[in-house]
Amino acid sequence: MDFYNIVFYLFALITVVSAAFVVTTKNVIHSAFFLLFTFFGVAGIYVLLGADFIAVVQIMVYVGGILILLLFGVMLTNKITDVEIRTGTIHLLPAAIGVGVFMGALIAVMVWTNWKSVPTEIPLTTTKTLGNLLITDYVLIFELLGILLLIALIGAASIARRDKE
Amino acid sequence: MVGFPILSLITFLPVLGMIAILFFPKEQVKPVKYLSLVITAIQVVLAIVLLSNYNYSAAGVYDEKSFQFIEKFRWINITGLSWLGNVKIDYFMGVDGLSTPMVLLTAIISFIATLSSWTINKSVKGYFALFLLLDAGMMGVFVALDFFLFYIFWELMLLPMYFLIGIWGGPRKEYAAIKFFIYTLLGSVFILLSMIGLYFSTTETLADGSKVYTFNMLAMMNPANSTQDGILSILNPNNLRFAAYIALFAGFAIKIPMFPFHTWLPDAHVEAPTPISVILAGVLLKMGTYGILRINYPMFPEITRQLMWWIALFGMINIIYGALVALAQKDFKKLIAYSSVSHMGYVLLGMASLSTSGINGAIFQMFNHGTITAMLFLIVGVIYDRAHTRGLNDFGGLAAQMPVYTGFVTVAFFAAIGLPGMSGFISEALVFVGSFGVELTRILAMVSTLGILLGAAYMLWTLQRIFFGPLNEKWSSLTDLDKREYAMLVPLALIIIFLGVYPSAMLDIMNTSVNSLVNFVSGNIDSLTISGL
Amino acid sequence: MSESLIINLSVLILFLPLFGFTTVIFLGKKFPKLYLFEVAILTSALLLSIFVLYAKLTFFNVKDIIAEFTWISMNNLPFGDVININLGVKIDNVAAIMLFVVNLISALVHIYSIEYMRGDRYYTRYFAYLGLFTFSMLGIVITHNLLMMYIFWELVGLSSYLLIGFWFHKKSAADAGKKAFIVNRIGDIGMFIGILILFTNYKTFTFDVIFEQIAAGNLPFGSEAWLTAAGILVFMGAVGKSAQFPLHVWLPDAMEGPTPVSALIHAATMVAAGVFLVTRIFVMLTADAMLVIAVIGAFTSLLSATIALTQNDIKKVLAYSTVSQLGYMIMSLGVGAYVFAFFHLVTHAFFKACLFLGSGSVIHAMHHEQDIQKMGGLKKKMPITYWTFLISTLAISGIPLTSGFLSKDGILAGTLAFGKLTGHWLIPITGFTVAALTAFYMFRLVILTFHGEPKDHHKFEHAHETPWVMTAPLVILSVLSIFIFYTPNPISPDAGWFMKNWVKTPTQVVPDNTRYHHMVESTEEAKAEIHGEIVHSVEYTETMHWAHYPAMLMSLIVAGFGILIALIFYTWKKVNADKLADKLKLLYKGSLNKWYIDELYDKTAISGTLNFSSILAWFDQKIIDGAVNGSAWLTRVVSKFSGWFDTFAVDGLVNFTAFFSGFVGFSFKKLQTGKVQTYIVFVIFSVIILLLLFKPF
Amino acid sequence: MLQVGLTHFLVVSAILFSFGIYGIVTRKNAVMVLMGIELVLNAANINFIAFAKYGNFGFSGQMIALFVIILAAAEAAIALAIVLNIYKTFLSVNVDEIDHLKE
Amino acid sequence: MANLYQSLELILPEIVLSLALVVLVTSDLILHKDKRLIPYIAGLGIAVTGAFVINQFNFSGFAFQTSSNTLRNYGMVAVDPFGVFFKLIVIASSILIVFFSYSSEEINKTIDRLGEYYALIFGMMLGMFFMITATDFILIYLSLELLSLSSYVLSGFTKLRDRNSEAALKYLLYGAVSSGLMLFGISLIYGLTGSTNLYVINSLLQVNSFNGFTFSFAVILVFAGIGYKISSAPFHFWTPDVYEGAPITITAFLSVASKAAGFALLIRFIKTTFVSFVDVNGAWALIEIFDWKTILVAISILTMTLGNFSALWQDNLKRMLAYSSIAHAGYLLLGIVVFSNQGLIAMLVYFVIYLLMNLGAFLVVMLVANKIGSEEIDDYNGLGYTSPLLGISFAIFLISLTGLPPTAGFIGKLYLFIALVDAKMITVAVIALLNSVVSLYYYIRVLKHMYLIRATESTPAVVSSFGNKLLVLIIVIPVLVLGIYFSPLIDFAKRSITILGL
Repeated sequence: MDFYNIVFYLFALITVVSAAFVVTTKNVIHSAFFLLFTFFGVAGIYVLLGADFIAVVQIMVYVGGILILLLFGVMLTNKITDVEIRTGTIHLLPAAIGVGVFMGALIAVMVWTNWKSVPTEIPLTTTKTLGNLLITDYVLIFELLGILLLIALIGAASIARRDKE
Repeated sequence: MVGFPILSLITFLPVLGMIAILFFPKEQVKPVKYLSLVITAIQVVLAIVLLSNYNYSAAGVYDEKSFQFIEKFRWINITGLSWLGNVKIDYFMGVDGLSTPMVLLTAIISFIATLSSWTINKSVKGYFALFLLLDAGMMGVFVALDFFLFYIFWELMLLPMYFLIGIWGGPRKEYAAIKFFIYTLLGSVFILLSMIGLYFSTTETLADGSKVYTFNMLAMMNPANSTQDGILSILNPNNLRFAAYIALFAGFAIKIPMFPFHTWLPDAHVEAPTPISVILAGVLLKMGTYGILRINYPMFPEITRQLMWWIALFGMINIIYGALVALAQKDFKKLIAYSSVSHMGYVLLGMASLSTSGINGAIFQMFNHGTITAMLFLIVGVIYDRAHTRGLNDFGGLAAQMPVYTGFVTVAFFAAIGLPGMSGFISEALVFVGSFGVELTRILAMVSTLGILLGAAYMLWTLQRIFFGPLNEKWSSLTDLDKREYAMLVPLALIIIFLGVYPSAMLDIMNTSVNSLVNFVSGNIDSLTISGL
Repeated sequence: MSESLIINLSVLILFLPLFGFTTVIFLGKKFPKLYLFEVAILTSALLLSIFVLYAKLTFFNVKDIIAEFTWISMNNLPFGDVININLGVKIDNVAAIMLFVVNLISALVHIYSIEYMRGDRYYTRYFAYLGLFTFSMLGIVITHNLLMMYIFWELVGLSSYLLIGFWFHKKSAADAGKKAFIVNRIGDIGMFIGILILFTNYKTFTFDVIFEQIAAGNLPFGSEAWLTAAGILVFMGAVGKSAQFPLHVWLPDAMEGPTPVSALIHAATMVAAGVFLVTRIFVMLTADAMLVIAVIGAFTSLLSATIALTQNDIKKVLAYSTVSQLGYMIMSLGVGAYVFAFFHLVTHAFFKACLFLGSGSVIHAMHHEQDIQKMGGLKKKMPITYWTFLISTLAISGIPLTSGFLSKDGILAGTLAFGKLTGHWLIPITGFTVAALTAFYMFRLVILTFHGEPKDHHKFEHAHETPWVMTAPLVILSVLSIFIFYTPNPISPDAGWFMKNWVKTPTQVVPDNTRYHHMVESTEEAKAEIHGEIVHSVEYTETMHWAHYPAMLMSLIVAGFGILIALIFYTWKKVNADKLADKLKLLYKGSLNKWYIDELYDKTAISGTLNFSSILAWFDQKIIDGAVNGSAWLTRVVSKFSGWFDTFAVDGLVNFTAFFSGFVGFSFKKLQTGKVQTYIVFVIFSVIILLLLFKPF
Repeated sequence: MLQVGLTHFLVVSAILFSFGIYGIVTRKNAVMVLMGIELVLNAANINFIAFAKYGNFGFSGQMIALFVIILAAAEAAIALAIVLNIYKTFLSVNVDEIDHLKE
Repeated sequence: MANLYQSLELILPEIVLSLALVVLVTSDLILHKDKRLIPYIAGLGIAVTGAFVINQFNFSGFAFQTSSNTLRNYGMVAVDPFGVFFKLIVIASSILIVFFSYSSEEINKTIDRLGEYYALIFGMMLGMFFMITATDFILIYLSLELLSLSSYVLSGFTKLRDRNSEAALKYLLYGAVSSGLMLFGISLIYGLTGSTNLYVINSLLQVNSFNGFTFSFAVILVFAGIGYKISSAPFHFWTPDVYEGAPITITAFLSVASKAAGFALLIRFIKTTFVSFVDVNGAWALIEIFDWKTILVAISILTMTLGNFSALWQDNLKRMLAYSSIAHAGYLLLGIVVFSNQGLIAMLVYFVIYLLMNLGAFLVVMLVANKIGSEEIDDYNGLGYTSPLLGISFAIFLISLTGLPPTAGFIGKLYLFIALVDAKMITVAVIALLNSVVSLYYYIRVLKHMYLIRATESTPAVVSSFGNKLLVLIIVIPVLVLGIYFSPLIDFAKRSITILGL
């Protein structure tokens, strides 16, 4: 039970528990905040996995971008104090049981599968390598992502802006 | 032999007519009608030209060389496939003794039906366009010798028919049209499956010596062309030939219509407008039996021999069942429709005997039933046009009111019940001679003679209910036939009587071919000697 | 005088009436006088037939003149031979005589009808029909093969249908025509099958070829039973046309037609066609077949004679008498008295035609009154009619000096001989009984009609003798009922030209061992005779000679007895017929109502068929249509399209399939809830299901 | 067991994934559904990085994770736009009320 | 990255398309007053791209190899005739959609945003192009997302009716979940094989053995992502709602182009990843790690049955055509389940025909909706009389969709069924046939409404402009001609079955 393990369990706990709150809490603002914790937890896990750059990106994009977007979405569409009372189309209990079973199966798969495991140390800083890869091997993806962002920009703007009536 | 592609012409002339009609303005009703009339008249002329150049001693059936007026060229040709070799579909037309009578019949009935269509007032343009398309489809079925082509024509007539019933029909036209459509489509699905199976079981040797799968019907008939492992190949010990035979037979039987697939017929007939009933009964039903003779018989001789008795049995059931049900009808048209069921039974019975006289009789009966039933439906149309009812019990005593009409009705009815002197008698007699002559079907033939009696019963009863007895005053204003109706009925009556007196005119056309067919199906010809190449 | 002339003339005679028919039917409307043309044609046909008869009997007395051509020729696979269906003409003595008889009666009826039918709405058409009928009948007479026989047989059926139903506006007439045709068809089916049996075996329809083959020992399907069957089946045709039991019911109804038609068709020609047919196929009948024929003939004659006793309609009496006489002829053929059967056919044709025409004359005079109860005393008013009628009555009753006496006596002798040789005594007994009954009811008819006091004075006052165009045929026919035309010897026809020279029992027959085998052992020695001869007929002929005088005597006695009773009942009124009828109520009612045979048929066969057909129609509509439609799913979908579902959703199977297919469609529909989360759940489930289904652990 | 290995990361991912699914199918609010989707994407990302590390697959796993994060952002932008649009139209973002198109 | 230039050459059409997109966006900004030029620019862009695609027809090669050392790393993009074929399908349908949009009232009402509209269509096209050529999971996922994001927006683009927004939302949520599942599946495959490259995975599969269950799980998750694009059951649920709700031009585009890309991806995925070799007869030998055959047979049957049976109940023509397109996805899958070149040919042939007849049907629906503002079947009563050309054309399209001769649809079905029969999959062929019979009902029902039922109120005659008539004719004529003379099409398909990799 070394430090690494303890840190892992900590992050794992944060991630899982806050994720659970994200999907169960009735207040949408609370959900958003728990989501923040989840993202942090995941970022921590990335760090534990040696993906420091990704962890940073995770925080920057997810927390700085996506979460803010979501909050904006919440605010633009809800009164802040709105509480979700009525259950939706899918009743919670059957959904919980179903997802529980599904989760069990998934965990079983994860545990019992004979994954390729060749423990190697990944260099502490990955940023440079990733940067290189980004303009060599993955240049196509990189460019394509650019176009995708452009499209997303156009699309989001197009659909969200008010029409001239 | 004529110097031009007569079969293509006779088949596609109506299509040309249809295209021309589509360019007519909507209001121009007369020219459309006259154009159609001219087109169908030319068809009749072409049919006569064909007949006058016809070689009576050429057999056809399975032998390409003795087919006549052949037109054959590669239509679709795809080479260089890895495993399929070479996909080819021929535009292959030709006639022999089995199809020539049907070509004649189609031409005549189309012409008469065009005349009968004169009373159509609703969307005339569309009507005649569809009508001509239907005409082309029917003609094509009878002249096509490539299975694929055959199938295309077979399907081609489906839609025009659907619309002709569905748009210009009676009160329950939609129901009837859909029913017709579904039934026949179901039938053609069976045919399609078998066709594909046959395709993959038959190879044809091309000029360059390569063997390719083929849709050529004549090649399919030759066992020497079977592939080693095709699912319908005779060489394959686990072949599905029996199932394919049944599928094909069912597909055709729906068209005939054979009991128990016949229930679309009364509905379709009752709802269809008169000319369409005429076409339906006059030509369409024949396609079923023609298909069996053209495809089932020579392609599956061994199964045909095996199933003779069953075919005869169904023929018998058709005859008697149709007649009995006809006896209970109260609607004039429905009665005629069921009488068609009964009469087509004779065709089945004759075919089943697998003897020259029986099959001669069957084909002759196809022709005769075509003309006679056409006349019957025209007759129903005449009275329906005037009285707007077809209830048998609504009439009475019309003989006094419409003597000439009654005369034609009498001719048609007696022709239908097989009175000697009329064509129907000869064919029915030949059917019986054939089926009685074969021990297997003898008892069935004997039972089937009951049909003669029942036929007389329902026909005469009808005659009596409509025409005899005191005149129902309601109808005292009905007029007798007009000129156009004369023009429709007289030719048919003349044909019926002419062929009744001089049947050889028709029998000689088919005799050689039928002989050859019988020989072939009964296995009298060594398979190797008939190789088409 | 050449054979071809006779052939050509016969064919000409055949086609003359057809020509008349077509001309009149197509042009009759424009030229109403054309009926005269038809009459003229028939007259010329009559003259020609007289010439043919004369030529045949004089120049070719023993030779059959045959001419034929191939009508249809085709290979006959799988049997490997060629079928030639030949049509042809065979003029033997029988045909020549029949040609004459038919033409004569037809011509007379034509002439008679000029007056009788005058004023009818379809006057010209009537003559056209007569022409058509004559054509058909002549066709039967001169054909040399079974197919043509059948063809003309049916044509006769058609023309009789047209003529019986001539007054189609009367429902009863139309019914009668229909009934005649359909009942005849029943017989025809049998005949057709019989012909099929023969054709299948001999590949020809020609009589002579078939008989030759049979004589050569070539039996149908190699068995004698089939030959018997073929004989009986072909005979069924005769049962229909000649109105034999059980198909006799159409004939009395056919009296709905105009009376001259009854005279032509239902007395002399059409009904005689059956007898003629049996004479044609006589040589191929086996002993069993003949026994059947004899029994049917005897029974028919007895049955209808008993019915005739009580009928009050003048034409009905004659009709039943006709059936009875036809039964006689058939019986005669059955017992082997071929010549006498044919002889009786001829004589009966004349006197029965005369009777019918006479009754027509009476009806005409009485303004279409047909009930004999309402007649009486017409003797004074209509002398010519009376006397001709009386002569014919004597003839039919078998009183000496008449032709009827000769022929009837021969038949009775034949039955006696048959009884003696075979032990079937019931047949002669029936024969004599019928003779007595015939004499009785015929005299009853004469007495009630012509003698005594008129019952309906009003009608009586207006009654008068008919014009000469009507009486002349009566006279001619009654004269022909006198013996001198057939034989110089008034008591024995054997020496006469008819029997001796003109008509002989055919010599060529079925294999001898099949014939008369029931004639016990007495014919044992005859077997040695030459193959193909009617060896037994020698014995039979001898026995007939033996029976000749006893038969004559007895027939005279029974006829006299019959007449006596009639006189006692109706002239002298010693016995009150009505009271007697009351006493024998059951019998009387039975007889009056034709033994309820019509009703029986109605209740069983006819309504049975109709009910069955209604059931089938129901079955067709509900079950077949439902089930084969494959599914009512079709019905359901179709009906959903147009909203006819309610009418068409039928019970049982149909409902089930409808439910099932509807369920399938509906379940699919239900999946589409519109809620996207549901869809997502489905996706996840599908992933799991796919995984479980296709990759178990 | 307690020694952290590949499996542990995978289990976290599996749980996160399942929670994501749960959120997607149970939340009414469209925005909350979107949160569930983010959880699912995060779960996949953990997988990629964990596999890459433990399987010695190089940097491809991290690259993918990077791309997915960026893509998630784009998706979120679009999604939020659509949700806003929905709100404008229906005055509600309750997913289970937006079911006019069905059957 | 030695092969960068070669790679760029190989993706020239995509580059051109991207440039066109940029040009379009730029010109949209420039022409902010009058957008009427936009469609022409878009059309031109597509045409130029098309020219480059055609130019690529005889090219083949791999592009964007990664520097990994594993064997058979051919790169992220494969340019081959197969890809070109589908790109041409996309090009053809895009051009037609541009024409459609030009006539569409719906789109013309939002003329202000026309630039965005075409930009998004270009985005879709780009996504499709890369989906068609992608051989690496990263690219697959990314291109799929590119396509999806554009189409989410487009399906809610006009914002004219509630159902637009609803369609967009449903499509978005459904799509996001599907792609999330797919991503998760990809991560699992990555975990098992260590690669995202299809070729690498293929060679690993041939050599190593993997945990079959986990692998299958992953493949099914990936299939969920593809299956949702081709709207095959059970991943089709979005289809009817989105098709009904989206602007009709987009519906048409989704039903053809998007589906084409999905199929191209599916085929390439299967062929590249799971086929060990192709035998002399053209049959594909599958690696036995995942039972594609069973699963695809089941899915195709389920898809067509579900599509056809559900379509029976529809009264909205767009929705009915949506179900019909689901059913056609089932038929198209039949071409794959044969796992042979012949099946592939049949499928390609069918796709071309499907493109024509489906777009034709949508065009008619659109033209009618332009005038009468409704897609309900009852509003089609008597249409055959009021608008003969549209009526007849629609009839021909529907007949072709049913698969009756002499229309092209028949030829398509014929080839499919021939392939099935030859593969001895007769039961499947029979089921497919029976399905065609079922489909007849709802197609015929439309004909019934057009011809057999007279309009109760006076149906407004749908008088189309000359251009629209021409457009209809341009589609209807090939449908008829291909029913009679189709060998060029077959040849084309035959030459297009080369999928790089083996």
